[in-house]
Amino acid sequence: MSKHMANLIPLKALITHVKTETRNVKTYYVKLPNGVEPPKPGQFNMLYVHGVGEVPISVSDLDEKSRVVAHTVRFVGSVTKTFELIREGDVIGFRGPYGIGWPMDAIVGKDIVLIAGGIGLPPLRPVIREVARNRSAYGKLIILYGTRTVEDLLFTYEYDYYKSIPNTEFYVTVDKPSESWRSNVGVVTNLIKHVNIDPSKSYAFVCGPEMMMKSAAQELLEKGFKMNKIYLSLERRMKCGVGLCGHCQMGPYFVCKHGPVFPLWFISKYFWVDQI
Amino acid sequence: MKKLKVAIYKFSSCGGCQLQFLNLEDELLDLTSLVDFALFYEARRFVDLGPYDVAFVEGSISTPHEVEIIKKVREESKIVVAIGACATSGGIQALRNWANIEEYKQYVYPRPEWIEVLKYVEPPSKYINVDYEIRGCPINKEQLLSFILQLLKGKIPTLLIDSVCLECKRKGNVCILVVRGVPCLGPITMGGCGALCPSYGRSCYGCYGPMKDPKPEALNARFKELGVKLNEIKLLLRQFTNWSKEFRKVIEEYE
Amino acid sequence: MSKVIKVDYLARVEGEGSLFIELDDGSISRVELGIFEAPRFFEAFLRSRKYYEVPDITARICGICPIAYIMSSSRALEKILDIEVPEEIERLRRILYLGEWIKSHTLHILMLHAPDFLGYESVLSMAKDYSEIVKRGMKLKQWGNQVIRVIGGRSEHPISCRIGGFYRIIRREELLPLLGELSYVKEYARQLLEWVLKLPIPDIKMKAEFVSLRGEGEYPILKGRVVSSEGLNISEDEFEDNLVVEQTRYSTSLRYKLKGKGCYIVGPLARYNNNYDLLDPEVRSVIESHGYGAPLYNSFQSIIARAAEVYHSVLELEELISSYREPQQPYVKGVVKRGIGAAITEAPRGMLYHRYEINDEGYVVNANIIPPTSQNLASIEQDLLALSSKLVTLNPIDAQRLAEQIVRNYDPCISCSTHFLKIKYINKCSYV
Amino acid sequence: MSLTGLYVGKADSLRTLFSELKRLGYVVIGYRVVDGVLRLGELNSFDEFAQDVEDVQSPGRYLLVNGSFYRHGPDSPKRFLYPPNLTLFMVSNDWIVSIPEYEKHNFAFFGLKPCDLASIKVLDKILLGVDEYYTSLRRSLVLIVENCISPGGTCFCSTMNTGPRARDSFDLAYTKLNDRLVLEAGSELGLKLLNLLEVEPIDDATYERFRTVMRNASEKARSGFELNGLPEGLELHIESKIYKEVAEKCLGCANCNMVCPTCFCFDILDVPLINGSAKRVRVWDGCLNFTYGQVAGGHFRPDLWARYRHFVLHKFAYWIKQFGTYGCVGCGRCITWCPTGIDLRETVKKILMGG
Ligand SMILES: Cc1cc2nc3c(=O)[nH]c(=O)nc-3n(C[C@H](O)[C@H](O)[C@H](O)COP(=O)(O)OP(=O)(O)OC[C@H]3O[C@@H](n4cnc5c(N)ncnc54)[C@H](O)[C@@H]3O)c2cc1C
Ligand code: SF4
Ligand code: SF4
Ligand code: SF4
Repeated sequence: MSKHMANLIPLKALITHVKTETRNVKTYYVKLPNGVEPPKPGQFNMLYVHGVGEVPISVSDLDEKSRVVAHTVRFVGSVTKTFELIREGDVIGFRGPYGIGWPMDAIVGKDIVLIAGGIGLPPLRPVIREVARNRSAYGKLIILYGTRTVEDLLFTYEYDYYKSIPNTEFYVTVDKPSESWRSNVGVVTNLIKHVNIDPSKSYAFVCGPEMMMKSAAQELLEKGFKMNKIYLSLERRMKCGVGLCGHCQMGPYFVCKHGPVFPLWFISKYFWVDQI
Repeated sequence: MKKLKVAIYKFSSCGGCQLQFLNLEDELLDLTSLVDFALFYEARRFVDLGPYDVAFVEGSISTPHEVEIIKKVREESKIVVAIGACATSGGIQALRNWANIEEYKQYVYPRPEWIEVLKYVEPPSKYINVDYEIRGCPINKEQLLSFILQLLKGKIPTLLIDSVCLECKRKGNVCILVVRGVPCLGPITMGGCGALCPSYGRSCYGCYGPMKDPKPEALNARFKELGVKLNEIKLLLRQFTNWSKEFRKVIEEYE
Repeated sequence: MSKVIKVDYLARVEGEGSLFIELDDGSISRVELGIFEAPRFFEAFLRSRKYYEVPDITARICGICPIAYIMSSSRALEKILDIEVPEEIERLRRILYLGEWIKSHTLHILMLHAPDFLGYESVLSMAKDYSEIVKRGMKLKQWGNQVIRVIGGRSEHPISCRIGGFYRIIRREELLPLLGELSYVKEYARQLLEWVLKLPIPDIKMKAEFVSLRGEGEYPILKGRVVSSEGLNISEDEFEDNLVVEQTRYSTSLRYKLKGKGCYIVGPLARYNNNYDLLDPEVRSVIESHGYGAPLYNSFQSIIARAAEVYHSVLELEELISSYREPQQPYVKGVVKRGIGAAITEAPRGMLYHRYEINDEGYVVNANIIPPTSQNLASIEQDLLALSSKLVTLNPIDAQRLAEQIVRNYDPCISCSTHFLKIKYINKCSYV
Repeated sequence: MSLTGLYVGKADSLRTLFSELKRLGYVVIGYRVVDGVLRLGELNSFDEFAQDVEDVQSPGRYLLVNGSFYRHGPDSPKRFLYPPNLTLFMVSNDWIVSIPEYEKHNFAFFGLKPCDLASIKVLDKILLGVDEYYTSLRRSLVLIVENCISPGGTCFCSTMNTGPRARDSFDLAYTKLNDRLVLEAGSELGLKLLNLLEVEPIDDATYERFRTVMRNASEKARSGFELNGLPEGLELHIESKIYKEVAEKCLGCANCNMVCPTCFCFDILDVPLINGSAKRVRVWDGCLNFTYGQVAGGHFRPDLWARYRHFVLHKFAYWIKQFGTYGCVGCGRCITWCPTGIDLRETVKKILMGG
């Protein structure tokens, strides 16, 4: 069997655990099927629900030893809504890992600013984990995270841990605060201005809705970041994950195989163009 | 799996859409183990009172009495699915919306004064919030089955919303518009029928209603270039889904 | 003592109706067959449509027998346009129409009517005890639908028919696969007839005038003279002149009677009685071997006529399909000119009359449609009245069931009738 | 590449060729007249092969008349090699995945035009060795190509460098010169086939005629724009207002995508079945469809002009970067089969002129 056909056939994978995050987000812990290589931060897998459909979902955590990956899924559409019914012990279809992830080699010894909006945090979480694990290998870590409401904040139980990582700053903000909210208010990109970072020896990783990424990129450029130091994880419609179905094109790039993580300089010609 | 408790209602219509349930000859008996047809007057006397998981609603709303009932349907059903051209756009009987109803009553009935109807025939969505639409005059049973099976899987059911042309070409039909130069509504009509008409050598007459984001003005401009008279273009759009928002707009422009 | 049987939402008739029977001291004082069907004004909006649109539009009057509407309207208009369809097209129409008979009749027999005879609330519960016959009936119905689908594209509101014939030539190799299933379909049709002949049928004689087309050498569907058991014999063009139309206050639905005579019955039983000699001999021999024959005056026996017509249709289709020749042209063109044309064809539930007047540009200026159910309505109420003495002796549940069964004897296709109206809204299935 | 150079043979050599392919067990696919158009389909006998017809093509119109020379119809080899509907797999209710057994065919395309040959070359770059279905058919594919002596009203193969004469990748190519054929073989199999025919090396006079005919043909199949600098030119005018102008006429019906011999995008349909199993089906999709760029809670190209722009830029600019070739072969199908007759050639010209 040749590559492509083989790749559109899902492998069976076991759900080892399901964790509720928010009212419409859950994290699914999936045992990697035999022969599948462990994904790298920023990569994604295609998850198939029996008879329902298949969706691209980023890796939000990985335990190499037990070969369990985490996928944090927000229930938004026809396929993702059925994830609500998935329970521990269920079987799911699995293909992956796909795509090019975050440039972990490039950031060794550098300061890093992670900017996440909404469901954009899960793909960045493995980066945080890696930095924490090899803390001395990297410079300062700044995490900026924003969601629409307080209820949408993900992984709140980990925030103390993020803050406890040495040489790390963690800021959250929400667009529409609740009454008891005591932290930042407004869109996450507003925070960029205020962080203390030297663009010449730093990298910025951004993940979130396209509009948010556009303004994040704008802010970072204004702050003095060069385009080759800004990395974005793009999102498009995807049906195959291997650069064949065509849907994920952004200009000449197939987001699934040339990305989803792109350095800004690489896509800058198209990134700003309306409805490209 | 919990059985879906289903109610099937009929308003102003021909009954052809709900008949598609009974047309699922191969599947009907299996389906009854997944679906509980709690209210289905076309098929059974027994009625299991609501609330229902899903109400399939056929037909348009054309009398004051129907307005009452459709509101009740909404109240007692978790999901309301409009089936067919009548329930999604008013159907053929909405043609009376373009005329004087009093004159119509006199034409058809010896005692017109006994006739009590609303001024306009409307789809249920005019009065209540409708969750899903299955298009067609009538709907096709494959789509119906697929819809139900998707629901049973907990999925937000998806059906085709792009053009009939898409299905026409996939199927390998010859384009009637291009080859014969006669008007075809395929390019602005929602797929789902499997490009039935072009497969039988006739142009699409739009019984699935407007597709997502249709461009009727652009198509009409082409019809005019092909020599089709304005009145005939009007008649074309003014068929089974004449009261749909998108078609109505253009027809009104031509009035 | 006065009691009222109200059956709201008369189930298992296509379309929806309600029945209101008032019993006063042992006899029925009032019968109202009310129909929730909202008026749809077909005749009114047909005016100002082009003649070629009429078959597709009128098909939407009824989802159970659209082909009948297509055929009656096409034939009426073809008369105006001076179109004589060639033999091959006529045959193909007959094939299509017989497909509709099979589908409509099996639907009615098994899914709607038989549960009455055997005391089930629906086919869904009947299927538990009679799974074999139900399954076979479904196959039969499916085959009928398949006949329609092959020729018409879909089984409801087929899309291939047009004035003068069909939009494209239906090829022989498209039809022939239908014969592949024929051996079991024939078997099932015979079994269905035998099963129906063995049903417990209430033994009641009712006097009625049975009106139908009379076939010319073959069982009537697409044309024929209008005849009756009481000696009526007229052409379809004279039919309308022989009718009176009524709209009554209590039910406000249009109903038709024969001028100077009163109510009459159309439908399978009428066809059967008037054309018994034209049924396939094989069908007659099955009927006769069960001690039945013709005429049958008991409207409960309409189920027999239906089953007989199903078996007959299957047998005739075998012959028609195997001898099918493709026409030279898919359709015949006519001359558009001013004129009036009327036609009757035999819908599954009885004679369906259409009359149109068009102008020089081919726009419809007048239309009249008389569906079978409006013609039977008066007879249904009369039957109910006639059985009143029996109804009152029954317990409420059984009385309701019997009353419904009487209505269903006529297979009333309520959406068929462009003239049925709601009369009263009464609460759910209550027995007062 | 031509292995042989040009030879001359009799017109009825085609019949011999046809029988030989049949004898070798190939399913021979060529243009036949069906319902007033040329359709690609299996030819059971040589007489079914379209001979005395000509297709008159113009933007949005297609007409078949008597004549001696045809181009093509709505079908392209894509329909056979990359079918519009393909079940990828079935999965039972207890999660057993099965892949359908695809029928193995040995296809021989007979009388294919150079643009369609070129389209196979384009598909090769995308699918060969990647898509199993395509690859298995492609490996045994035989290509008999008819050069175009008279390109049609929507053809622009000269511009795209794909015709009107096929230069390589065929097994056998022939050109009709009145009652004779000019033939050349492009593969071992082509050589064998040529060997069966009565041919002789081309003489000077015939060669001159051949050259003139081909030169004239080539002149006819120009679009009015040049390939030189095309991708850069289009990207330079990525914000061109022409896209919006064209979108006024565009219906978003995706007929252009469907008839294009190289459009390869697909959608996947999930079909749950009553017995609890399910299948996944691959179907043709196209960038003009509304749903193409739709995502949960949003849309990347909600406006038609943006979808149309993607089509143009993909064909003439992105494709080069993705696959090292243009995505357009100049067959003109998208122009002919566009219900409103939008002319891709005009669009490109206008954009390049800075509109
Ligand atoms: C590289 C990548 C990583 C992602 N990571 C995550 C993640 O970690 N967590 C998470 O919750 N979501 C993630 N998404 C988004 C997620 O894939 C979509 O929310 C999901 O596909 C929506 O599918 P649906 O069927 O529920 O929605 P519908 O709107 O019903 O979509 C129907 C189909 O369209 C396609 N589609 C629709 N929206 C998208 C989309 N945004 N992206 C890709 N395909 C789409 C899918 O094939 C889907 O099945 C990611 C998307 C991409 C491209
Ligand atoms: S949509 Fe058409 S088929 Fe369905 S009920 Fe209405 S008229 Fe009948
Ligand atoms: S025949 Fe009609 S539906 Fe089919 S492609 Fe042509 S325009 Fe579209
Ligand atoms: S883009 Fe148009 S001209 Fe080019 S190959 Fe596709 S269909 Fe042919």
